[in-house]
Amino acid sequence: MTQAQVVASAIPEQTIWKEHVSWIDRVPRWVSMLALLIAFLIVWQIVYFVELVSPIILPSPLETIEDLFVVGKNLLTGDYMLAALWITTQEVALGFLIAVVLGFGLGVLVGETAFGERAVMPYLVAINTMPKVAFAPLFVSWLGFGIASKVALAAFIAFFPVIVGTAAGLHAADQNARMLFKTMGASRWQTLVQLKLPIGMPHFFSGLKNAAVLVVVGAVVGEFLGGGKGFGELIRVAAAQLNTPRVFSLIIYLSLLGLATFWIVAWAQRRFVFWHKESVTEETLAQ
Amino acid sequence: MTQAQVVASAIPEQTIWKEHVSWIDRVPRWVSMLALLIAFLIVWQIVYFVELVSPIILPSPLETIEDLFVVGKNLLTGDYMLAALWITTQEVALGFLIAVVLGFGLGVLVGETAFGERAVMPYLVAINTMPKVAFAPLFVSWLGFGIASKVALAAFIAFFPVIVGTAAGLHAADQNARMLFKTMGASRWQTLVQLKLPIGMPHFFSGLKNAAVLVVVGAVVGEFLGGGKGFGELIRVAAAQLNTPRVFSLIIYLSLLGLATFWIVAWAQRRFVFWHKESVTEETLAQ
Amino acid sequence: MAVLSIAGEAVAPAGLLGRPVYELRGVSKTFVRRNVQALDKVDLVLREGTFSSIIGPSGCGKSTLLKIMAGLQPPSSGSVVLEGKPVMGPRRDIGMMFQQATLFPWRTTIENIVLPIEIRDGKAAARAKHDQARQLLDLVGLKGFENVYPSELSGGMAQRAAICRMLITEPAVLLLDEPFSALDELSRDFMNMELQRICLERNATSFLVTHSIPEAVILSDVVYVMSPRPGRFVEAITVDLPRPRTLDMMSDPRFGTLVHRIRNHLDKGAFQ
Amino acid sequence: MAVLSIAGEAVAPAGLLGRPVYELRGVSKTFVRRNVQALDKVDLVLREGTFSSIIGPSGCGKSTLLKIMAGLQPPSSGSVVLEGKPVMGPRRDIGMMFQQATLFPWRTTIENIVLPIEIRDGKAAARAKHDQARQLLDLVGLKGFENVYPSELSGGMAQRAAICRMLITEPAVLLLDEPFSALDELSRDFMNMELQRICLERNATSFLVTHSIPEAVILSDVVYVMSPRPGRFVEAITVDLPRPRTLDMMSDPRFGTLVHRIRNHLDKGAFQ
Amino acid sequence: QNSSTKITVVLPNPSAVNNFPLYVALGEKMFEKEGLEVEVEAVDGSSQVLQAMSAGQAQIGQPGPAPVLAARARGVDVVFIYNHFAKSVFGIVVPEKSAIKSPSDLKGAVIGVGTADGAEVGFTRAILSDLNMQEGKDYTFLPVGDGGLAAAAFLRGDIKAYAAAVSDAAIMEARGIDLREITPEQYLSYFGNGYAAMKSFIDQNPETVEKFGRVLVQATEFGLKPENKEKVLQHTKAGNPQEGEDAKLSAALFEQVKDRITPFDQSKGWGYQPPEHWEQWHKSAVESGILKAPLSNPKAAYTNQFVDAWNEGSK
Ligand SMILES: Nc1ncnc2c1ncn2[C@@H]1O[C@H](COP(=O)(O)OP(=O)(O)OP(=O)(O)O)[C@@H](O)[C@H]1O
Ligand SMILES: Nc1ncnc2c1ncn2[C@@H]1O[C@H](COP(=O)(O)OP(=O)(O)OP(=O)(O)O)[C@@H](O)[C@H]1O
Ligand SMILES: [Mg+2]
Ligand SMILES: [Mg+2]
Repeated sequence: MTQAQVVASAIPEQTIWKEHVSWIDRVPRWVSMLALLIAFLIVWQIVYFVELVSPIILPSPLETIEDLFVVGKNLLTGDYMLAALWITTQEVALGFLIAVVLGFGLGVLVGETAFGERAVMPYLVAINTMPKVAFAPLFVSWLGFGIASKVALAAFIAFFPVIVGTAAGLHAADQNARMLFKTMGASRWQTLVQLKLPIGMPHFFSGLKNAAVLVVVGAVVGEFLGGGKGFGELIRVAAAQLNTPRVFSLIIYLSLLGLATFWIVAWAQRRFVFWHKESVTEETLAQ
Repeated sequence: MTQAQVVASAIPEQTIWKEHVSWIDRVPRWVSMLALLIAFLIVWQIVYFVELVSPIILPSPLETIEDLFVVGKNLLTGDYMLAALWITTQEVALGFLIAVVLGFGLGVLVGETAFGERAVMPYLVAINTMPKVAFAPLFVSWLGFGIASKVALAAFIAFFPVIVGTAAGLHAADQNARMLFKTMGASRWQTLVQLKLPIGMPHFFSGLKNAAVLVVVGAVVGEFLGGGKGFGELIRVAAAQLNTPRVFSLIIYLSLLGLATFWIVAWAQRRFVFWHKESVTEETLAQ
Repeated sequence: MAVLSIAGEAVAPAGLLGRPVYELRGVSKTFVRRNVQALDKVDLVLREGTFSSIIGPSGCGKSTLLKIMAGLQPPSSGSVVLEGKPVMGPRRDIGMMFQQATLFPWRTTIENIVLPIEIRDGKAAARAKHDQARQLLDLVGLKGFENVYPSELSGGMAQRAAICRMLITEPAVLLLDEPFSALDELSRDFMNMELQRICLERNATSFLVTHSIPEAVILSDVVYVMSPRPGRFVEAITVDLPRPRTLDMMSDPRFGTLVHRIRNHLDKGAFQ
Repeated sequence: MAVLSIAGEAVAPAGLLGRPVYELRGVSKTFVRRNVQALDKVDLVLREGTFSSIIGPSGCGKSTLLKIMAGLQPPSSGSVVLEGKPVMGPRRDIGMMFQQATLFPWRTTIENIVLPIEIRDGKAAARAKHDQARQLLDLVGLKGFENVYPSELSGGMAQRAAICRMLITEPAVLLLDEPFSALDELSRDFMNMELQRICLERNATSFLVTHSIPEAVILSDVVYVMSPRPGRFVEAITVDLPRPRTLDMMSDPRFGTLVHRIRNHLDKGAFQ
Repeated sequence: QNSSTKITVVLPNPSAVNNFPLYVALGEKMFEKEGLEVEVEAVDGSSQVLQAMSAGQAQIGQPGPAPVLAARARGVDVVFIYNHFAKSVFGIVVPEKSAIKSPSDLKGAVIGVGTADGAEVGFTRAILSDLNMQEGKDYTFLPVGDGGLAAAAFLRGDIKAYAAAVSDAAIMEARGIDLREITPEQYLSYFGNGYAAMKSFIDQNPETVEKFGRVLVQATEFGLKPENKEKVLQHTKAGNPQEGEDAKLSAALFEQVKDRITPFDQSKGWGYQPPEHWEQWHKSAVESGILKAPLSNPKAAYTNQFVDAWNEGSK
């Protein structure tokens, strides 16, 4: 019997090596999310129970959930909260549209021209570091107290990521693709429209996703300041009345609005940039 | 005479094809930036001159520049504005630190574990869509009127991009590198520390750059709302007094603080992630 | 088998006749910004229907030469003439192909193929070319893949589509910069035979950059060997194996000798 | 030159003796999630100091096999035994190399090379190995590049550094997954000769995955030809050219016949 | 005296002139003499003042009466102790050149307010409903915020009148928007922000409350003396240097504040809260929805128990 034969026949069991999947990876997503939510609510209830915080600062989770139903009912019966939500939704939609148009235009300027990149961009960065709420009076005096001024503030707060996304996208085409377009005798405009813009779409969309979140914050802050009739105003009134459960439940509904905006953008991306697979993290963000 | 010879000897001049660089690309950077600034100031002065806006809403550029000197003098003589700036700077520095630590920790949770990615991340996204200023009273009542509450709000506003950057960075290592570490028998911890974190540095730093800008905004908003003695408070007082030239000049100084924070991060990136060349746009942002 | 040393002289290797299509005289190129001289006085004549290759160490300026010939970059001095007209920019009678297929993922295969037409003559003209594009897909063996997106094509299939895109404008010359070097060797051999078939069928004048000596020999009528930077032609080797070539000819002793000869030349230059 | 059909039998080609180092019995692999059967009952014995290659169409499961042998993936069934001990995870007596050099840009060349030691035994042990790493750098012709960062190395130099990294742990076997296929052909030939020299010098047992028939033949004692997915060995061809091999042997008629034979086998499988 | 008592006082806005007695007391070291160490903080609005107090971050705060009622409704036992703005801090103002001379001329007008249901809304609604005018039919409110936003509303002509805090009106006037107040005298009984503390604090530290109020009375009387005007402005400038930089504005504001902190009936002393004014506030809070239902014991919202002790020395 040769050594080879010995070895070949003598390893029946412990050589069988199997992959094992950790139980935590097999827990369905909704279960772990629910578990986390419940854990969070329990901690919150305990904090409330041992009176770590006064009820006019932090409501109890139960009160908040109760108020979620109150607000939900008001929304469903088409009462004044629905009207407020509708106003804020309009502000968000229009603000997003303007942020996209403006950000896209400036992004093309920055991404396509040396002048834009070297001279304009530093100013845009500087503007981005300013507390933009301080400009609210300017918008109001130009645009009045209607939704226009809130739309402007929301767009102003949200447009920067769109610029960065667009400009980064325009740089995404590789040397090969550019050269190929050059061999075809493509004009600058054709190269932009047929090559750089489509290739830059994933970057553009990640700018849009950031903008989608910011625009909601912008609209609400605009209402905080300039007296509107939307959800921001409801929050402000509830806060002034020390009605903290209401404040919390309104914020939760607002964050649903933010998530919805985000999801719409993510959906649009999957729909229109069908050729691009996202990273795992981005996928999570989009779900 | 063959055709070839004819061709070969007959093209002395018009075949000489030279590249030409557009004059606009040869303009030095500072010239175009200055030109843009002057153009902007002229438009501003005209808007002011034809009284498109009342001077208590938009000051004249001259007034603003004058006030820039007043504030500058106050800062240089170590008067109350310097004290305020120092407070805000502390808030920004501490807020940034906390945002980085917290964001990094959560980023590792999200980027490294299925639980973090699938269960925690959606909540983080939802939190990010909330108008965080509404939580300012919570921070004040827990942390008091000192800088602690502003630091907390600033960190709260700024931590999200750090999470996204860290998590994206942890996904940046390619299949090859992971496999290589596996062949070396590296533990999960070693793979994290020696492979994924260094490879993810560029992503991490772009998260930090976003955070650097947000943290300034956060500190100022914290002062707007929660008292305090920093620059935000000065802006609030000036705004209440309708002292718009002051508001504008304070905002300009604040944006310098924001740019400084941004530059420090960009410098740290160049210093510590020396092996990574940034895209052109990012380079502009960093200059 | 004839070997000629050509230093600074636009001499076509003996035994190759035909109308000169491409003529380069004293083409040199220096990248001023980085102070790199990439090419040093290259003279070259390509005759109609011939297949020439250029081989040389990495970084010697092969791609630079091709880009100048294609009108993508101006030379620092010298002149490039194609079909009697100086090359002063991209031209539609030049077809070009690179190492990467670079198909655009948002266009179907056929839309990718008619892209050069769309760019030059608009959408209507591109649509009119769909039939011809389909014939080309047949030619390269991609029948039935007209309407799939490039993500569903393998590397070799993508390069075949890139060939169709190059051919759709019916160029007089083909400039090929390592077109198949990203493919695995088996697919690459196969694609080279396809390329030969297509070139013979259309009597195309072709110029190939490659790193592979066997590939250069099996495909070419003339192989130019280039020196390290700044690139100059140090030798032009005529390959007189019969057409059409087959992969089996690689076992031919004449093939072996040619390969051996070129390798010796390169070894001198590449790894001192 | 001996050719053996081995179907489902762990028979080493005749004429090769030596202690068996690696033994695979009935190794198969199915990826359950995507329902892909990548490998179908592979039996294999590698003997000490031999060089074996595996060649087969793209996607036939070569890399999967190598990963199973390296302990990176468990097989679905079957067993892998190295030096008498079953492989149940990564082991330090296995050295592995991939198509990409994958040097880490934040470490100098020498730090990259001692990385496997640092991972297994800590920083101090890694420092103690610096001398040995320097000798290895000498061996592959990278003397003087110890302290540069990988961004300054060319593709070929990076792969040489990767060889050093593989050798620093003094593995009993080398598993090579297309290690030089990203290099241009000239550098690749050169690196293959280096690889042969190193293997001979250290009497290493090596197993190479490649797409290049000449490469497989010039390097190996045995070439295994694999079928399309699910991968099975369809033929094992013993190469009895003398050692050390030289590139000139490629002009040897025996070489031509071997290449021809393998190509025929592959053509059947790859391009029906 | 030995160790001093530390207290934090939280204000709803950072203006020092608005709260000049506090800053005079600090500047003249009056607290020190009573053994108090006072720290002043400013937050944004009454609700945050109350939140800070209920969290124990401040012992004394300066909320408005309506938010105090709201907090009590939420179970926070906060008690109003000192009537700082004894007259309403709000007034209805119109542009100087406006044809509107009295509230009855506001028929059909758009009236600007800070927030949709701020205290000024209840105040204005009370005035107009006494004139049989109905919101929505005879007039409408437009929430315009304050400061620059309110100025913009006037400049754009979006509003005919503005129910403003007097300090806002003073600032707008100083910046060249000439305004006229049309508030009828009797409605000034809607008193404004004053000092409050948690009931538990008052019960445990009656002497501290007594000392604090005594100093305020002292400082108020000091500040009202015409010869001390310069000193007062000096002290408020120390408290808020930027506000003090504009001397003209500070002086104008000071005149307004002096008027509003002085009660119609001075016989009861500084800090006194007339129960009928509290009833008015309670009624208005219920009507405007700030309170969902009347409080079972509205009288517990305030106390006059210290007034005599505070005013003793000065009388
Ligand atoms: N745009 C450019 N600016 C500056 N230098 C350049 C530029 N393009 C190429 N070079 C340099 O010119 C030389 C020749 O480059 P080229 O790409 O022509 O080489 P190559 O022979 O094609 O090499 P390879 O075989 O690696 O493709 C190289 O040293 C390269 O760095
Ligand atoms: N982790 C995995 N999950 C699912 N399928 C996989 C996985 N890894 C590989 N496969 C599939 O198994 C098959 C064999 O893959 P493998 O990488 O071993 O092929 P290969 O022979 O190395 O190919 P190539 O020559 O292209 O490198 C392929 O069809 C591949 O898609
Ligand atoms: Mg090249
Ligand atoms: Mg493989």
